[in-house]
Amino acid sequence: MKSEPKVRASLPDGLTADTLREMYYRMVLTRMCDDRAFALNRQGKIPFAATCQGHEGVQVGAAYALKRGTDWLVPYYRDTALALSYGVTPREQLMCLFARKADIFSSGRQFPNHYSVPDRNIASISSIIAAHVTHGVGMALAFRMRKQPIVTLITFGEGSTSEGEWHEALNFASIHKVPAVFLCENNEFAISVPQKLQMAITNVADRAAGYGMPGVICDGTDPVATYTVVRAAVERARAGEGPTLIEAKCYRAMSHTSDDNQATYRTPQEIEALKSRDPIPRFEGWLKDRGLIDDETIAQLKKKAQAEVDEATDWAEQQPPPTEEDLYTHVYASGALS
Amino acid sequence: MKSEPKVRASLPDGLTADTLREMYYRMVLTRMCDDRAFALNRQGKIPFAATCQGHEGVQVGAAYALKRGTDWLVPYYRDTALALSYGVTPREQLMCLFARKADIFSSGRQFPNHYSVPDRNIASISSIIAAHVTHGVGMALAFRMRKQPIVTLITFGEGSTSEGEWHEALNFASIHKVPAVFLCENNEFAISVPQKLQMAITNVADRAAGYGMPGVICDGTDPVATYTVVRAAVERARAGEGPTLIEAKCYRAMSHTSDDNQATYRTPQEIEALKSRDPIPRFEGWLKDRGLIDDETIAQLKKKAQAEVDEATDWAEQQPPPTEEDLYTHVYASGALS
Amino acid sequence: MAVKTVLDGVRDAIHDEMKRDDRVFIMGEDVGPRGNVFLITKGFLDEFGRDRVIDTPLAEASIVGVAVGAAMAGMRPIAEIQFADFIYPAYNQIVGEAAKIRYRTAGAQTCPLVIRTPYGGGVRGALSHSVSVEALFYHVPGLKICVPSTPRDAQGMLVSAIRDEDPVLFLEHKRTYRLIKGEVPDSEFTVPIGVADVARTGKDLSVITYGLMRHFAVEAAETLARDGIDAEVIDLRSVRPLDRATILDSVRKTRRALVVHEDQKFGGIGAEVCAIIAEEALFELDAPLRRVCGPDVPAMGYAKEYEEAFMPNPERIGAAMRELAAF
Amino acid sequence: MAVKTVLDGVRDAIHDEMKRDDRVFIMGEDVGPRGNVFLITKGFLDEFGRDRVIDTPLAEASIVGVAVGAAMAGMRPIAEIQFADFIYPAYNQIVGEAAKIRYRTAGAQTCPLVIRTPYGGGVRGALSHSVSVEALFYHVPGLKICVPSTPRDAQGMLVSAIRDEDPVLFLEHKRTYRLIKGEVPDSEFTVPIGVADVARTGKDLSVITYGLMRHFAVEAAETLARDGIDAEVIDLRSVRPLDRATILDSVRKTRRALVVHEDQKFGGIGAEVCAIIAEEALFELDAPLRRVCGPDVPAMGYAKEYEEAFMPNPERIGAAMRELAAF
Ligand SMILES: Cc1ncc(C[n+]2csc(CCOP(=O)(O)OP(=O)(O)O)c2C)c(N)n1
Ligand SMILES: Cc1ncc(C[n+]2csc(CCOP(=O)(O)OP(=O)(O)O)c2C)c(N)n1
Ligand SMILES: [Mg+2]
Ligand SMILES: [Mg+2]
Repeated sequence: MKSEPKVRASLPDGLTADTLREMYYRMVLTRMCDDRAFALNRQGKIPFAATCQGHEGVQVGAAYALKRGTDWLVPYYRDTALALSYGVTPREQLMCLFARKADIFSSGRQFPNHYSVPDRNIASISSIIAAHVTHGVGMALAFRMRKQPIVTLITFGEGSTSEGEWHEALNFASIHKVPAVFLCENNEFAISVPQKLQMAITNVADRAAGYGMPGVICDGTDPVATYTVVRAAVERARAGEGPTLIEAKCYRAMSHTSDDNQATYRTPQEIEALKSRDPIPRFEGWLKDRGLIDDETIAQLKKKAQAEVDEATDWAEQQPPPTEEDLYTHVYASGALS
Repeated sequence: MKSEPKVRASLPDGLTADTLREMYYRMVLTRMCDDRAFALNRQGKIPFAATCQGHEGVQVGAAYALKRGTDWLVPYYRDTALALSYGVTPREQLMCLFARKADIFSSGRQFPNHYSVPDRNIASISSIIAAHVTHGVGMALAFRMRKQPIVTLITFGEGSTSEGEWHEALNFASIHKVPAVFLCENNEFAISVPQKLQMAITNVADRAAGYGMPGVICDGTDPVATYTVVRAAVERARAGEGPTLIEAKCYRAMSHTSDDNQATYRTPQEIEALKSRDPIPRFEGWLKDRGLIDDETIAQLKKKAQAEVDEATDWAEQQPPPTEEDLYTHVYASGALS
Repeated sequence: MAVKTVLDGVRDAIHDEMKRDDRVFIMGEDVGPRGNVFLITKGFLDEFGRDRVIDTPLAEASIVGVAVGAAMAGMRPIAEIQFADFIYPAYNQIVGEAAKIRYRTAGAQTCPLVIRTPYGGGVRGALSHSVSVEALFYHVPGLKICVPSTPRDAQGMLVSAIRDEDPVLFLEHKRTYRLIKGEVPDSEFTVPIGVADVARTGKDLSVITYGLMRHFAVEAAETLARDGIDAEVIDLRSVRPLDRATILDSVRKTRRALVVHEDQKFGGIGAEVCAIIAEEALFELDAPLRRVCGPDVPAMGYAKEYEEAFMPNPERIGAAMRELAAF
Repeated sequence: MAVKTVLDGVRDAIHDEMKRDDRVFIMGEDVGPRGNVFLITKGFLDEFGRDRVIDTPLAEASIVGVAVGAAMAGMRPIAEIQFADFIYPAYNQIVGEAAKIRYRTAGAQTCPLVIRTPYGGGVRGALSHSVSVEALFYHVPGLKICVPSTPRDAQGMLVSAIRDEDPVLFLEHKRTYRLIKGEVPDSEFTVPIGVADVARTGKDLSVITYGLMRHFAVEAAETLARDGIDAEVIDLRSVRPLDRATILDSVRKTRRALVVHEDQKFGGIGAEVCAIIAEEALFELDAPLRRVCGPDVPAMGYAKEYEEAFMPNPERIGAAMRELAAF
């Protein structure tokens, strides 16, 4: 790596040039994992894939704002970049896509991206939207009770903020000032339902006032902008000042999942226009402007990411699936009962 | 009744002197019904009573802001004054307290004050807090679909605003601009839980911003103040401009219900201090100041109310209870099945 | 008669009732331009407009709760829950409210509401898109619960449900949507709620089932018939009300009963079916009762292996039938 | 041994476990200064402080959901639902989440949580303060459900529940709280979850029951004993896991079984009990199975007359026992 540029002094608080390049690498790696998942789906090798294209900025920014190894993450199903930036490996990601027995998230029981990686402080979630938000609050409450300096980051889409459980979670969190950060990845759609049919407001952050907590908006296609606001909220939470609701404005580049077809509810022009918001070339530009990366490094990183994803795919595909007996394990601590 | 005073011109829009005295009468009548319920409970004649003392102002004010015979009411269990001002008679109220077969609310099936008086546009509610709020929204939606110029008033306590269903109801209502008015009777307690442990905000009205609807605060011990804001919200709703959240600040004079004892969580001083907020003497003063009532009329109205409540009590007590066969009716339209 | 899929039947029922009765409307997630995730309401928005095809926020309690209110106010809402697994947040509105409105008002208010939702496994839906929910609701008086499994029943019963004066939980097995085809009358018709269908007449044993398993049971019965075992297959079609008479008549005739459902065994619909038989026809049995059901584990997993191990199939059903016939 | 009420047993279990293990805490509506609506947690706030005695907002989904999160993070929360009728809004958290966490993570995360709630009728609780909810949950693998009915069982099983590694729904019959008194060991003890109690030994018929009805069944059995009918009464104590062995041993001995529960009949716990007997011991029965249960109407009404007509009582139970013994 060549010598660091002069502009270094102007880097955002807490981010070194190396970290910024690492963040870029995570975005690229995620994109490749994402594309691979869809390719495998089209090949009929996996029945389902969710995408995070358009969300890489917010997710990578948020991940780096946490103290890895200390803080907990209660993510949602669109958080591939968040997970890959928080210790999940491409092999682990691919194992969950193939639903193999040794899949560390759920042993092939859950849809992809529903996690549980407790050794890296990532919680399990179900597919039931917003149900995990109270869990995050309860975890934060537990950490506070035990006087552990842990912050819990809880993520969700803007559609999820309509659920009653979301409301209850934010209300509880604010009353009890739990060390949590609520991060809304606003991509303007809940499957096909546009934001204006989900809520009569423009900014999800405006909901914060109803709970007596700060509501902050950031550009979710910009990892550095997201990093900055999440970091401030994490510090606030860690200082015992209570939770924050952050709304990261981003977008969903592809259909909701491999089961959806956004052409039924979005015009081709609309979909085309999204391309200009792609967080990866944007961040590339930002890094280049500051002399933090060059075309050669970019090409090198992309090659490395591709190799990682290829290797992980081949490896994961070879792993054995669960067997019939696996159906019956882990029902209760004491096994199966009835 | 003597001739009307000169100050008449300054009466609130839509309220005549007669109406104002009628409102006063409803407050007094309610108080007497309320006291009677508790007396009957102490005598062991009825197992349960809920009180609305401290809420008479908001309830009577709100009732008169509606167009009776047109607008619908989706009340909650503390709305004795609202119901008695919206067509429910003391006999009907006492019948429900005694759980008689001919109780028009529920034929003695539900706790007191859970209504259903469809011929006077009052909906049925369960005891499950906040579950009725979405019903009110659905009713308003139905009226709008049918192009009927009906406004639906939905009431609840401040504690109820913590429930997820409350959030979902307000969100839906605002997106679809249904002709509804949400009225929070904030008495600062949910049974024993003070407002600061229910929410991290001072004003429930602040929650309105999260739904993109106006939030208005009024003095809920003042029937005229409440009337004025509810009326404006009703007009707004009727004009198709969407719902409003109103917070009427009032207080709960007595224990939550006959099963509660507020001495376990409120100091005697606190309870004593509430007396100065009693809406009845306050409104009496307001009327007197404007020359709309005098001591003689007051005494007369109180006597009349007492007679009404006495007669209703005696009558209701004599009515027959349900029988064993009544247990099996109205399970399905076609009777009982299984 | 036209040949349709179950999905066609569901769509046509909703469509025709919306045309017939302007009190009928549909609300749910993605029912608008998307036309529902299975494309059931495709084109409805254009035909019926935004007032009657309502894309709701992502909030199930309010999908049902708003529909309950509309029903109380005289409409005939169809509330769609995108997948049965997401019905839990609406449980209060269904069990605590809708099912009790008639009773709690002594008939003064009613709740003519249909709550439709796709359920069941076999489509790689994993842990939260595969559940069978009927047993979580069938204990609730005031509710009706339909579990049709043929295009004709799906269409005819859904029409009945929409016209019913009481709340109906209408469960559509998502694996049957495109898999199961069959003839459906061209002119208006209804299939009553509460009447089982004898899917196959037989004399050696009775298989009592519903949903996707009806088809597997019939398939197994046809295989057994080649070996001279003649099974009767009863498709319950609704689990509340339950058609006790058809169950008991069949069991009294065959003297052997097997209950089959995909849903987990413990506390499932089969429990009540067995209890009714044991109360009413115990001495008319020549063999113990038997159940072939989903296993008592929390859910169907994502991997194909979990799904296959969880769901009863024609082979497993056939094996149990053979054993029972031989008892 | 001290004589206590069921309420004392519940209170002492919570209290002693909170003293023993600082991971245990309680959260719910009015558990703070009010000391719970039945005064179960009276004095706890002073003793354990606001961190461990949490007055929650009026929001059941979050009471359970926050507790689930705390359990996942290593605590041992006790989530209180003020009345069982208010558990519906938390249904998703219990059925969709808590019950599945161990399974969905293949054991990597767990949810050692107790959800306590008073249930049942007989206290003029009317339509929304009288429900029995066990049948709405007992179909759910991953959950355990306790229904103790004596002070000793209430205390001992609640301690077991708090120490359990899995989510336990702990149902306390509110009529038993002050009505039922009994001896309870002074020193620390537990009662295991999943083992029925033979409340009365007998040889002529088996009454299988739980909750308040245990006491009514024993009362009825004592009355019948005077006429030479010797009934065995099994108190299930937990309905998931269900103690199949004790049920089957008893039925094999007496050859006659009556299931009694206050909860509605159709799809109630009795359905599964009957199904198990009919699968396992059909040819050992001398009489059809019978159930005496609450009626299949939506709820218990407020008027005394509804309550009395709804709830089984010793007379009705005794009459059914007599009939069955005479069969
Ligand atoms: C309780 C529940 N209801 C519905 C669904 C189906 N569903 C899955 S994702 C989704 C949209 C979520 O939108 P949003 O929260 O904005 O997140 P995004 O997918 O846009 O990132 C819906 C409706 C679900 N999984 N859970
Ligand atoms: C879902 C549900 N949870 C709990 C209760 C018990 N409960 C009845 S009233 C009440 C307090 C309500 O407070 P608020 O909404 O402020 O109304 P208020 O009684 O003060 O008028 C509670 C907790 C209930 N009835 N329903
Ligand atoms: Mg979104
Ligand atoms: Mg209050």
